[in-house]
Amino acid sequence: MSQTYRLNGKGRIDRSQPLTFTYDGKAYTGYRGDTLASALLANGVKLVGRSFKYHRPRGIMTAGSEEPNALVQLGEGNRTEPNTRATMVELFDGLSASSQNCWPSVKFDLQSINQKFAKLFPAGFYYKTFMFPASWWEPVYEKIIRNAAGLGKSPMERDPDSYAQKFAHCDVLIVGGGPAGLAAALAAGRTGARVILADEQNELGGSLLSDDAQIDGKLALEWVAESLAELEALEDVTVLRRTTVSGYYDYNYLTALERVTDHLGPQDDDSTPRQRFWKIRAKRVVLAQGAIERPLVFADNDRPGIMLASALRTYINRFGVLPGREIVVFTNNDTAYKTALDAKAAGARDVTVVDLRDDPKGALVKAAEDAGIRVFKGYAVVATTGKHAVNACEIAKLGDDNRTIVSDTTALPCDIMAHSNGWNPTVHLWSQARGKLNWDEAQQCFVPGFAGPWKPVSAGSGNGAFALKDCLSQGYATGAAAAKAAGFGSGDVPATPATDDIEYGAMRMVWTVPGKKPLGHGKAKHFHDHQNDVVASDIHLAAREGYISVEHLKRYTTTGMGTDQGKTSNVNALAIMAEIRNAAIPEVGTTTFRPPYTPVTFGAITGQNRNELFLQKRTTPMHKAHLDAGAVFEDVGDWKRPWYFPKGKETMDEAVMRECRQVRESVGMLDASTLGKIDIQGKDSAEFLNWIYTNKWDNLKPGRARYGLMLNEHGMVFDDGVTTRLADDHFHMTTTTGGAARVLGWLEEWSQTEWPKMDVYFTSVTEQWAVCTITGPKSRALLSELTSLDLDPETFPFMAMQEGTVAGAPARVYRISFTGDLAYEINVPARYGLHVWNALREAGRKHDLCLYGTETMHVLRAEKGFIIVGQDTDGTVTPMDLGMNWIVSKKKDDFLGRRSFARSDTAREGRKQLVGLLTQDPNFVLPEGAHVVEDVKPKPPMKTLGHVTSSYYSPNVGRSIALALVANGHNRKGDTLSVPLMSGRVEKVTITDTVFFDKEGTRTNG
Amino acid sequence: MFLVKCPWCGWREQTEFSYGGEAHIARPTGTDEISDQEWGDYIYSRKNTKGVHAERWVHTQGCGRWFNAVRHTVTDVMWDSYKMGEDAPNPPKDWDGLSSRDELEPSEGK
Amino acid sequence: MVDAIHPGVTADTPLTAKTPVQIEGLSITELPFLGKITLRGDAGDKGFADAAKKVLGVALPTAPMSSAQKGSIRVFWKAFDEWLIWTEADGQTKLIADLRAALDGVGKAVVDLSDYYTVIRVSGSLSRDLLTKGCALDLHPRRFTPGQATGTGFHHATIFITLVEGDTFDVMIRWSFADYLWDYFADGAREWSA
Amino acid sequence: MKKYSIFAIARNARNHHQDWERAWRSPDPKPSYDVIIIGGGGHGLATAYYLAKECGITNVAVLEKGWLGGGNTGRNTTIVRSNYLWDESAALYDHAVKLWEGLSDELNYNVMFSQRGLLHLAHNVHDMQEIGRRGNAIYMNGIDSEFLTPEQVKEMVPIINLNCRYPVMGALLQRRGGTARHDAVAWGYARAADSMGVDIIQNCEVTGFKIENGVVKGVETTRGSIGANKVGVVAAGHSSVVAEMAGFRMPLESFPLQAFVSEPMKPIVDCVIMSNAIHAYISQSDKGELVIGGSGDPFISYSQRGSFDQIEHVVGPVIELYPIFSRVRMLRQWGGITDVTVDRSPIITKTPVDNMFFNCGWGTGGFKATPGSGRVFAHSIAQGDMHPIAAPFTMDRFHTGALIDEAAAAAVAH
Ligand SMILES: Cc1cc2nc3c(=O)[nH]c(=O)nc-3n(C[C@H](O)[C@H](O)[C@H](O)COP(=O)(O)OP(=O)(O)OC[C@H]3O[C@@H](n4cnc5c(N)ncnc54)[C@H](O)[C@@H]3O)c2cc1C
Ligand SMILES: NC(=O)c1ccc[n+]([C@@H]2O[C@H](COP(=O)([O-])OP(=O)(O)OC[C@H]3O[C@@H](n4cnc5c(N)ncnc54)[C@H](O)[C@@H]3O)[C@@H](O)[C@H]2O)c1
Ligand SMILES: Cc1cc2nc3c(=O)[nH]c(=O)nc-3n(C[C@H](O)[C@H](O)[C@H](O)COP(=O)(O)O)c2cc1C
Ligand SMILES: [Zn+2]
Repeated sequence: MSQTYRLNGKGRIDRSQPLTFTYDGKAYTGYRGDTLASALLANGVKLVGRSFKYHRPRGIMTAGSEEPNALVQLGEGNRTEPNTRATMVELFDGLSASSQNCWPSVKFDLQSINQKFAKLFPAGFYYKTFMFPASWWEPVYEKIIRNAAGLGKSPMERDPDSYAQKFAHCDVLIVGGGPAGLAAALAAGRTGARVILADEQNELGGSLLSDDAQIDGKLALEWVAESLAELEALEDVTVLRRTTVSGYYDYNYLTALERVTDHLGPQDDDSTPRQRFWKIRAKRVVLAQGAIERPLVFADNDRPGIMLASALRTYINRFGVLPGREIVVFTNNDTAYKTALDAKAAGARDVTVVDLRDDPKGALVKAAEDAGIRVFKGYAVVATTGKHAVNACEIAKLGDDNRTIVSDTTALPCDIMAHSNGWNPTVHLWSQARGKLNWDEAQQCFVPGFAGPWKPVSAGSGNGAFALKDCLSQGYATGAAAAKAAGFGSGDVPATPATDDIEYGAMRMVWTVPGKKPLGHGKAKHFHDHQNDVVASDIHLAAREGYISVEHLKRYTTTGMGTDQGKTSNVNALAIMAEIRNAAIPEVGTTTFRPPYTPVTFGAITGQNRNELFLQKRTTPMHKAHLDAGAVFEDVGDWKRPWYFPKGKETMDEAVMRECRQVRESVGMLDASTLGKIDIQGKDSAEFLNWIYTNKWDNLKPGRARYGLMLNEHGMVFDDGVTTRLADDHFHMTTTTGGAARVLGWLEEWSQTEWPKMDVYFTSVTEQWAVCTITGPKSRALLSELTSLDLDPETFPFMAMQEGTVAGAPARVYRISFTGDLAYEINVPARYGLHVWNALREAGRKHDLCLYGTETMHVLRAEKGFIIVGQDTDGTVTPMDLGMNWIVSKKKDDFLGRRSFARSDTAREGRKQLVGLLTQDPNFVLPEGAHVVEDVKPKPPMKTLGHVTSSYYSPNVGRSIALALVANGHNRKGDTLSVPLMSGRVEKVTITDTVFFDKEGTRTNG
Repeated sequence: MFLVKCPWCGWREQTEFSYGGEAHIARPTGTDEISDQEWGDYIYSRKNTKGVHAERWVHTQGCGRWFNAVRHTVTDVMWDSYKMGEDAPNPPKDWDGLSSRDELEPSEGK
Repeated sequence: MVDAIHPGVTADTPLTAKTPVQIEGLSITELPFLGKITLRGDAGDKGFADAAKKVLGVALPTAPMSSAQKGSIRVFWKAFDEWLIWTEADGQTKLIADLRAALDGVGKAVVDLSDYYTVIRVSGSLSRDLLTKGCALDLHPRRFTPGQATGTGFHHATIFITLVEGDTFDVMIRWSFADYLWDYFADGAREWSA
Repeated sequence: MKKYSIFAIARNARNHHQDWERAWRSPDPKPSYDVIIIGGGGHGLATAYYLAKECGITNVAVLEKGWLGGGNTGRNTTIVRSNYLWDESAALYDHAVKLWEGLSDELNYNVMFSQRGLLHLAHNVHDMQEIGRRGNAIYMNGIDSEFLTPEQVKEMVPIINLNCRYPVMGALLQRRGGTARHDAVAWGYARAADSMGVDIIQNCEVTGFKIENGVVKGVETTRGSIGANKVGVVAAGHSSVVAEMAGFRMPLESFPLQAFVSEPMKPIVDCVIMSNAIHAYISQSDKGELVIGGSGDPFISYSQRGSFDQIEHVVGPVIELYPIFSRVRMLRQWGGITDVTVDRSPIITKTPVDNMFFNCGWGTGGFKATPGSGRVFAHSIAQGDMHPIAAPFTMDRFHTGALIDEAAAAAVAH
């Protein structure tokens, strides 16, 4: 038996495309054009889930994205998705879904026991309990809470699908493709403006898809079809279906999620993105989002089969499903009568309207009565019954005070109940855009008020204009105005076609419909937030306890914090609070609307920026050679640098020890291309460097290089490097790898903002040059085989630069050294980097050349006591702290950071200073980060003097070596201190100076 | 994601720029003469204005030039920007922070 | 750097190993080894402007985001005092020498960036769809016209982009980001390659 | 104050929960107070509580311009830890953690402090050096700290992708770290302070000060002027605005910081995980939503929203570290205004105006300090002199150079 509740010949589903799907393991059929919700209802499935807190049976409440109840786990395995709204899932063949938040099954859910104890779980109960004994909180109580937490289950595998992002620009963005949005798009599109029209449904037309309204004497849907045809023919109009505008950010930046293949089901491969995340910069925005029907808050209003009146109407008209036979419509307004009429016309056995109003006068009321529909006037539904779905409601006459019932109750059997408490314009995006809201007293809803800085306009029922005629006219007007504001068209507004609107009578506002017992007494529950199980009595409790601000109310009761963000509940909640406080509704105010409008897939926000494309891997021109040589790489900033080059089965330690020895014995080669390089030109270059570095630069001769330290204005070291004077007005600066961008920014900032008159220009040339550093006693011999340069130390001394060729490529060769051994940094245009590297490697064979990586570089420089900024310094270290007073010029009046030296703390004796450390056990390598103390205590806390910044085993020194920042370290040379480790070991150390190898510095000349 | 107006390249995504903090803070001259207090204020003390704020930006990904701008720090609307060394184009006293100068004085814009 | 380049010296670009993308509506190729030079100076200084024009054959463009072209030389406005010059592959050595000679005393800086960057050409009817997957600029033909050029962002990369004509864009990218950008493009093209 | 417990709930259930008393009164302001606290966030409320509880000063008002806890207290990612680098910071934050450990009991309000453990991931050699140093520093201060291998990380967080763009090389674990229920902290302090006589006054914005001869005498508010012998300002993102009213500046800048949550799911993340190189931090609340944060916008703003690109900058890393969340959805994003100092350490200080004290600069990380901050601030106000734990954090450090630079130590060149 399938689709028992499907109506013959009605609806916009495609009956030629039957589809099979499973729900909770059971197979059903539906049609292309169905949502999962409409297909379930067609099959008579009403119970689809369990509520969050009480595990009450829940069904389908709406037909749109505002759905709070019908959340299902969609799909399986790597494609499973929790909390999917059945009302927004388009049916596809093979779809599988299951209920969530229930165990073992949705029909028999063990945790529904919670209902029995509901009285013990009023709002905020957890703040008052679970405190005794305190030690039980995490192991016992929190475990229980967490077991109950959450709704659906996270996928546990990698997502097989791909996602895309798209930046778009338009003159006018229109959100919502109902009559208002379509009219706006027509008016704007005809001006030639670039228009994007986005609607979250699969079809345009908005509420007209569920309606039989007429435009110009024809079915409105014909007007929709014509309008669409016109729009799609306009070159600069883009119509986006299945696209939810999720966020409205500053300067009319709106995000939208387009579901590209979701309605088709899983795809064979991931070449087509599953979803596309749009980032739209619009000149003007028209919001035509429509309105969301407001539920009535009455006793046990949450049983499956109880739904919004407009939802029922949508199921009947748009999906051709009449999900019940005996229907009660409960309303405070006229619009629900349309539902009653349509249900009747669709063949419902019995349709009854329960109208809160004593004397409703609208034309539709009369029409209903004429159609033979029973109407109870001045009545309220005061109870509902039914275990897994509603089977009856009880009604009674409502007192004038809106709070009491003044008659006996009458039971009305029903298998579907529809209800309506009026409409709330969808003002979410308006509010996200900093727009203000006004309270419309006549229509009892918030409507867009003052527009914020980005000046959106609102049209249609989203603007509180509920008549079709007004939707159309506002659509045309706002579309034309928006286009004009964006520079298109004259602002002339197309004429509004004729419509068949009916006058509606006034509403009767009963924010809490009384039940048979006073609120909070007895078992009945008046839900306003169905998803988070928040009931009217919770609002009373919150008010009683002082949580009367709407923001406290929200947080104390969790109302509006579910996946639906309170689309159906918020206004009811604050209206109830207003009643309790005896305040006007706008005085209570709304909570803050925040993006996204409906939840957005993380994968879509990420788009292509994942896996290999998550973040660039910067590599040098020699990268291929490193791969071939079996390098292990280190991440330095975004760069991949060779860390070490293991041979055979060597461990890292073994490889590094070998590299360290071999460099000092023969020659080693390092790829130093990642060092930051900045070309500096201009007459004032030297003067500028005088400001930037601590030492003097005007006396450096062309062709010569010098080491410099850069300080921030706090007087702390933040970068270092060697800079070479190429000509009087031309320098080549090098920086640390990680500091390259920062240093360039630093130079530009000072030159452009503080000293704009200085004649000095900076250009990053980092990647222009590939750099092969060769170092070790045989480096001169190696280089001499490949170069035209005269390498005689007399003509090419230490700290000099020469231009020539190396391995046939044009090169700048710098004789500078970070190892303390003879060294050449060979810079060639990047295109020759690989060639020159290979040539040196080839020629190096007979010189016993070894390739080495950053780790060996670090050991070798530590042997010489050379610092690494960021390792031996941390932004709190001055040059003096490093023992580098020699580099701080006393002759210059000023340089950046200098003044800070004189501050009391910076000038203080006993600051942490860089020293060498030698362990008592020469084979023991201290862990970096270990702390140095004077007095060892049996256990912490212990007063520390500082920490180990660098620590290695040095094969060249034949023991372990370390650098450390130690309080008053420079005066402690020779002292013995201790390093207590987390393992419990305490190592004695002697303070030394920072140079461990070749103290005389004779090796630089080879 | 607001827009920033580069005096040369025009309105661009804020992400193309880097923020440089409060504008018009000159580095003190004669730093040896000033007190620790004055020096500290120069490095650390900022107006941090809630409202109309003159600040520095650099068009990092575009032309690379530094400039100044006046922005409302509550709405993030940028009134206008101006080149280094120019006087601030101050918005009217009663500026509500809701519209940029280009919107209010379209002829002057661009 | 006037030494002749040795024969047998091999040269690479960061995209040497990549295969061009050629699908219906989209072509992605590298323009390897274009000469690329940064020129700094004061456009208001007649001596400078004239000297530059003499060497380049075309006046330095002074409108933001504009460019000028003469034969194989393209000159882009980069900032009010900065221009980016492209010339034919390997043409930079001579052009730099000429510029240095002509601008001596009037120019502020001439820097060879031929290897700092490479250029990727993206063309075809889908080129805008591809580029807007990561570039926030408005590339609509009414808003970004042939010859216009600017620096901007593409996710983690900074790019310099110009519309050559119609649907053909040239995108300049730093050597160490070229691989990332290329892979991003190639991945982005997959949705049309089926 | 009637005590909360399961028995109280059961008792009240019988009477349909009609008899609960207000958690705090909403009195009109008195003409004057011994101490006025400006700012009804967690820190301000805690200050009032400890003034009343430990310093014997109960004639106290907390003035809040909006609703209690509506500032950063109501918008933070609730991470609590004390594994800070410098001794001064460790002392302050661990003082707070120790108070957290007994807080629910002390306040008779379950703040759901959950010591589920907090991991700092290290993704490169530099990170390893950083956690190595910090782990040892913390250990030497007598605070719990452990290093984990990647395998141990995987055991704690089975869903993590160790081989991400920057592979996980190790981690620093503080088991005593975790999260707490942010709103409950404000409410619990408010209720307890109120019960000792503190007036908690909402919708009362301070608009100016009465200052005579350099001594503060009272405040101007949207609800009239109120006298005070002493004033403690705890206004977080708005500290500069309040300081300006008093005629001086605070070395602060206010930056937007955002956070967001996913839809609620059955718990699968059982600790807090932070990562600097791949910038995102994440935990899962007792309600089931993933609570996620990252870095802030790089410009000052009082807009309490922030830019979407910052959200993208965090979602990307989350997917990189936890690829299984790709199909999970973002439910809500929001922003706060963080008052940031250059050394990323707070300012707890006397000011150029006598009897006026400031407690600010907590920036992106002060929630965890709430009890400790309130307590040392209360004692400092009561004594008229800084509490020893607070003493290093005065504003003088910006002139002497004695910064407590938590920022420099974490983010540096290589
Ligand atoms: C997104 C985000 C994530 C964070 N994550 C963490 C985290 O994981 N862990 C952590 O430890 N910290 C975190 N923080 C920081 C933490 O939230 C704050 O440091 C802390 O909450 C500050 O508390 P507070 O009481 O000082 O400030 P607030 O809670 O901001 O209170 C200040 C109060 O002062 C009021 N006020 C201001 N001006 C006036 C006036 N003129 N008159 C009257 N009242 C006034 C404000 O309305 C506000 O309520 C985060 C912050 C943000 C924004
Ligand atoms: N009280 C009443 O009588 C009453 C109430 C409501 C609606 N109506 C009728 O409904 C129609 C209203 O027309 P309308 O154009 O104002 O609204 P509409 O409901 O017809 O269309 C709004 C459209 O906006 C879309 N939408 C909403 N938020 C979106 C988002 N964030 N992203 C993308 N799309 C989004 C919806 O899917 C919908 O299609 C009229 O015919 C009116 O008479 C009447
Ligand atoms: C730790 C934490 C968890 C949150 N969880 C949720 C949630 O589950 N659902 C929700 O709607 N909002 C949640 N929020 C966000 C709040 O709704 C709100 O956005 C935040 O408190 C900022 O306030 P505002 O948006 O009203 O300005 C959470 C906030 C925090 C700080
Ligand atoms: Zn620019």
